[in-house]
Amino acid sequence: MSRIDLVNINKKFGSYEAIADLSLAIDSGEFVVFLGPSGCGKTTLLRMIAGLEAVTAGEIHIGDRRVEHLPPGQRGVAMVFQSYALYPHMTVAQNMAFGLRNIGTEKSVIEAKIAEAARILQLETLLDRKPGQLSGGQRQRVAIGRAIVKSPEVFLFDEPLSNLDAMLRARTRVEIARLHQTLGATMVFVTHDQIEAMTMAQKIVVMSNGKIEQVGAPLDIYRRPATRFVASFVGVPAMNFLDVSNTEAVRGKLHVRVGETMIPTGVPAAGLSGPLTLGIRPEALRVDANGTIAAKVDVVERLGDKTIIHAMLPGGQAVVGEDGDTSALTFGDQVRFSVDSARTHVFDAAGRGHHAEVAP
Amino acid sequence: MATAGKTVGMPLGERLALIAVILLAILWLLPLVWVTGVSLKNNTELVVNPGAVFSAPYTIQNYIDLTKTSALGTWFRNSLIVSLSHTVLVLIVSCLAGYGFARIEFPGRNAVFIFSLVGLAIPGQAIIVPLHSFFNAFDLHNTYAALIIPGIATPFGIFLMTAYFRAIPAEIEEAARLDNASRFKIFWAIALPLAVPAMATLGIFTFLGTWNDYLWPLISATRPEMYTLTVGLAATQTNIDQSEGLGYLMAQSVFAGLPMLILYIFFQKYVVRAVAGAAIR
Amino acid sequence: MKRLKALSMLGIVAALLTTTGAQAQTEVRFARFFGACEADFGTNLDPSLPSNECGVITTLTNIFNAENPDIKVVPEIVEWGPYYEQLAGRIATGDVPDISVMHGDMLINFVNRGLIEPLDAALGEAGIDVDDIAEGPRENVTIDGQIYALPQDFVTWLWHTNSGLMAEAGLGEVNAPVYPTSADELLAQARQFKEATGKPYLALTLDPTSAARTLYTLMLQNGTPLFPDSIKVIDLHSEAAKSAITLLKSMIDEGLMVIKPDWATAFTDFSGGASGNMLGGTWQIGDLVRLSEQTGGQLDGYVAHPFPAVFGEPAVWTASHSWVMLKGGAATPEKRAASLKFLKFLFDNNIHWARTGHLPMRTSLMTSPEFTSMPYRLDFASVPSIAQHIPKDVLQQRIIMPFIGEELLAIFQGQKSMDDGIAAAEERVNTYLARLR
Amino acid sequence: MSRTSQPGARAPKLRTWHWPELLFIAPFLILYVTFLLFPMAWGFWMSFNYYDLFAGFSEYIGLENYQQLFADQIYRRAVVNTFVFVAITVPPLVILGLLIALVLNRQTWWSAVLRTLFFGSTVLSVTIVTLIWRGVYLPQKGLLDNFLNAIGVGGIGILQDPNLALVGIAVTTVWWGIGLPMVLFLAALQQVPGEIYEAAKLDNASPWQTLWSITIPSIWRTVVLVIIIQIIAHFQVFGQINLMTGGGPNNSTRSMVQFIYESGFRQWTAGFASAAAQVLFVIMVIAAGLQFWASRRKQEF
Repeated sequence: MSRIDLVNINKKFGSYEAIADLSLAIDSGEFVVFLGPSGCGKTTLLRMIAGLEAVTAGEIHIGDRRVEHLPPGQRGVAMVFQSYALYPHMTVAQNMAFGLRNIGTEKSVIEAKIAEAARILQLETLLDRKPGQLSGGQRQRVAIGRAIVKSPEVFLFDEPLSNLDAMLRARTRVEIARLHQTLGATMVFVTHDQIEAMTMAQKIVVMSNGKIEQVGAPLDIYRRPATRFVASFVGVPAMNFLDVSNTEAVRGKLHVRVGETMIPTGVPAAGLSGPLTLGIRPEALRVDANGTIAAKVDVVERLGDKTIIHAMLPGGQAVVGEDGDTSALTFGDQVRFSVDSARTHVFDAAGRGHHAEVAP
Repeated sequence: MATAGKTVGMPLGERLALIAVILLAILWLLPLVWVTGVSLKNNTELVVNPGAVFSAPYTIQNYIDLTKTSALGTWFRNSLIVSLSHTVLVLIVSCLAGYGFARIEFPGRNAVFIFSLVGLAIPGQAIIVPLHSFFNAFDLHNTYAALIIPGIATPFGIFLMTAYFRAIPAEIEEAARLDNASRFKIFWAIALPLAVPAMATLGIFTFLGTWNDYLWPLISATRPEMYTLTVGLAATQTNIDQSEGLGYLMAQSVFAGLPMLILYIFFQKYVVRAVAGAAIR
Repeated sequence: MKRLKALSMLGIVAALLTTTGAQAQTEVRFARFFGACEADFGTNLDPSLPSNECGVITTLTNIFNAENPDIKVVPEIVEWGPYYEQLAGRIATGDVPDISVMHGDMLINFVNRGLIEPLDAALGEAGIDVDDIAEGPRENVTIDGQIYALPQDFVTWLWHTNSGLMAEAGLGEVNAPVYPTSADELLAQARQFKEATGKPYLALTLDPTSAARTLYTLMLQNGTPLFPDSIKVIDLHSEAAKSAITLLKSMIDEGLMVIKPDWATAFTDFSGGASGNMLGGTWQIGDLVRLSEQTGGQLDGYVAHPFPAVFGEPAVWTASHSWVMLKGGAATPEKRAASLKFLKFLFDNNIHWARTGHLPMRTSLMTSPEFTSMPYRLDFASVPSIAQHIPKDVLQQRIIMPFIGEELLAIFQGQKSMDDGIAAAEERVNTYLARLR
Repeated sequence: MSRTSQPGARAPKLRTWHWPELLFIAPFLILYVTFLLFPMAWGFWMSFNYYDLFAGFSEYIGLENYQQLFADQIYRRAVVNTFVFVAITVPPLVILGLLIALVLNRQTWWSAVLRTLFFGSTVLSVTIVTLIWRGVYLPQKGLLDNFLNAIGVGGIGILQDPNLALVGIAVTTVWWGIGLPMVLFLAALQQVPGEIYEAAKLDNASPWQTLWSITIPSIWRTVVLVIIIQIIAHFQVFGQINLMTGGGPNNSTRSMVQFIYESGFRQWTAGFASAAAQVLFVIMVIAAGLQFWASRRKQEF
């Protein structure tokens, strides 16, 4: 269990700058998720922590040690790869023992550790199998087991769930979260899936183009996205962005004109000017016969507990809203939406977010 | 398998092709049968009567004679030593270098790699004269070393192994690095076991090539006790024009060919897979 | 498990690598061709049993080893095809045998490179009477006044004759055939034979060397040299050469002479009575004797006779086998003594070599009853006086004779005109000899 | 942020490689330079010398070896023979190999047996193969002449006939070498996805059309590969020729490598042989370039 500090990290591949001057602190025992689209630099960052990639400039500290010059094996980290990277020619037990044997761990200790990991991960019956004889979920657990036996200071996960089917993914999320509670270790988890990030992380680091967009607790990220990028990346279906043609302040709050409609928001009006964009998550845009926004139904997605409505504004802009589970809307219907102004967002010209909700 | 096991209701063209192949197979088999027949005939009878092989009496005298002359056994042993050692060394050198080219990011790697592949264009036959002088200078002819060493550094082997090591997912190796494995440990414990199919291909090609090599042992091994099987058998062939001991010669060829055939029949699954492996990449 | 297997494999290889025999006796390494025939003669000690080169030399070696328990002559047998390449290779690599067989015609190539020890002193040491060696073979191994080899025999070109068939055609009696003494007589007798039997008179084998020896013999009889001006330039444009080629070609065209595709066929056909005579060498006599006895009758009255003088004075192509001691061989006094003892033994037992068909090189043996009583040889006593070697200082005779022969065969078979063939042969030989230093 | 970077004090870098790791490629490079490149260079130098292999005598003579070489009728004939040999050996190897592979590409016991048979001859060494086939071709006594006599054609002595000898050696070579192309084709055929054939069937393609417009194009890259491998291999033909005919009759079978061997090791003119070897090298470089080009353009086939 150690904290991790990244100081002014820079990474260039040739002339291409993958990560530019990034600093980040991760507390001991924290579960941190690097979230971002592919190519945003999150995996590169993780690999630099692991020592699989050299930093071009900057420092990496794990615990009290400065490690950016140390080879991977000496950094006290364990990593679970996207493809699991199990040694195909070794049995499950051998896979887990390999790292320990390499540092000269005593045989009895190795066996004890494997037994313990196998118990935690329910791998007892599989220890003599080779990876080729295992299912995807089992391989995934072996990969985690291989990390556990080393009792590392830091666990690194590189999109470890992306090769699992939806059901298994959901279950493994829970298992990893539980594991974190059991072990209490520092864990860094890379993913492009915001659900994974939201469900597991204590702290999410949203990245884009080699830069950190926002660091924060999951709900904070969701409710108060620092930038338009974060807002668009987090949340499914994605936030609606509507161009604002005009604004006025009403009792200190901003009202914005979208098309022909004036929409009240909960965002404080002070200091906001220039071209703005209104952000409304679908769950804040509810079907309501008395609603202010008129639209025409395009596609109806029935999820059982609720209904997602894809609709078209008179100006031709698509929006996504929600209706109750028994919605009767179908294609071509006229519909009206009401906006929950307490959950609106406004983004200024620089993409910075301003929120109706205040920080807790 | 597109046409798995459907012989019934086969179209005419396919049927003709099948018949052609069966005829070819008979043509392929005939020389072997005939040679076996000749090896079972009395030598004098063969000189006098051209068609002797088609009628009794048959005898195994030639094979008995064969066991009395020990040279064939020596040549066989030499071939085995040379082919096995050469193959093992080719595998060691090619695997090491192939791994090096695939995974170690030293500066100038690509240039050195291309430099190494230039040798693909040098036919072994084109350098026998200087190679002979070279081994001469070190007094190495008529030694196993001379028979084994040339061709250990084979650009083909480097090409094959490098390609194969490159195809092994980098993540597996990275996992090993995180597991505190040294570079050599990674090579030995991780990469090498995973490269066994490519090693089989290279090994079988190399073994067959060395076993069948004729020109180099012909000029390097000049003492009968250093002959390999190919050279030894070649030496005895000069008698065939006199057809003196034709049956004996053929018994020799049967005797010398049999071990490889048996070995092949036992391991053919691997041999064929290995050879095919070279083509698919 | 796997590692264990690999280890035991290595162990086997190591064991194989280190097996060597114990060496108590003085070993004489004896490089030779003549073939291997341990199967038939591996333990034979009776010199009268074998009838071919391989059998005789194997038996002689056995006897010597039996008589001299302190010496072990180890034959290192190479087939004649690659023999010289390999011998040269062995010298180059310093792996020099103690005694080696060498065709007399190859000697110059080794002597020029300083690879052979002169033997004058050694022969005296061994107690070999040099004066008993016939002049031709001795002269052939004498270079710059020094003897470089101990000759073993006369090898000559001759006719194998089916005297039974010849008698049928009115050409002499069984075992006493009549041979032509001129080209005209040759044609006349050949036609007579063909008329009477319907078979060709003469058989030649499709073997370049055979063709070249035949032409060379005819040119010798005519007295026209193959190397008129220089040992580096052949001349086949001489009248003698052309008329000899014309004679042979006309016999072929007329069906009086046939070309057999290989020696196997030639042997089979001749022993089956397919032709009156077959062109061949002394080394085949033993085998033909055996064949004629085994086949029972078809080869009725087999005899061998020196190449008839159909083109002038009697003369015949000749070569000799000889024994040499290469520089670097027999390096210790013991080895040298043992080697010389073996040479002396071969000299003393020269008569047994004659069983193969070759003529002994010891003048004293030519008239001995042991030799003259050997069957099937007609008029062999004349050979030493008519035998002629190719000039001994012509380099690489074993390379150039096939060049000539290949072109001759192309002419005989109608693949080339005579002029083209002659020109090609001259160019090939002369450019090759010119290339040599 | 608990720490800040100190620009002055640069920590050691994470090394991606270490000097000792060059030991991986060192054995290869040393052996490669010593036993391949150096002899190649030495051979090149030798070709400008009169060089007597066994006396060790050497003298610089400039381009004389090359002049003699190009003027040498036998050498020119050897070059022609080699090209002819390649031209009559490679097509049957490729066509028969493909035919056999197409027919035997099925999982039945008999096709397994036949595959074994066709590849079996390939594992025999050249001396055994030539021993067998010299026996087959023996005039009168051989299998071939026995057969020809039986059907009343009469023996032909194929290796003794300058017009047929090279064909005879080519037949032997095809018998010996068919295994490799067959296996390569089989491997390629098994890579062709079965759905393509099912699609072709749905499109009502005849077997013939399927062969020409589906199968052959699918394995075209392998076909090209096999052709080039075979060309390169057979340009270097030596063993069969040296053992079966020694270059005769009437120079009709002498190959380029046979010429190198003879002039270097039988006739003792190693410099001249080296010059001949350089020519072979040039041809091989062209062939190798062709292979490289073909493998680079794989997607077009």
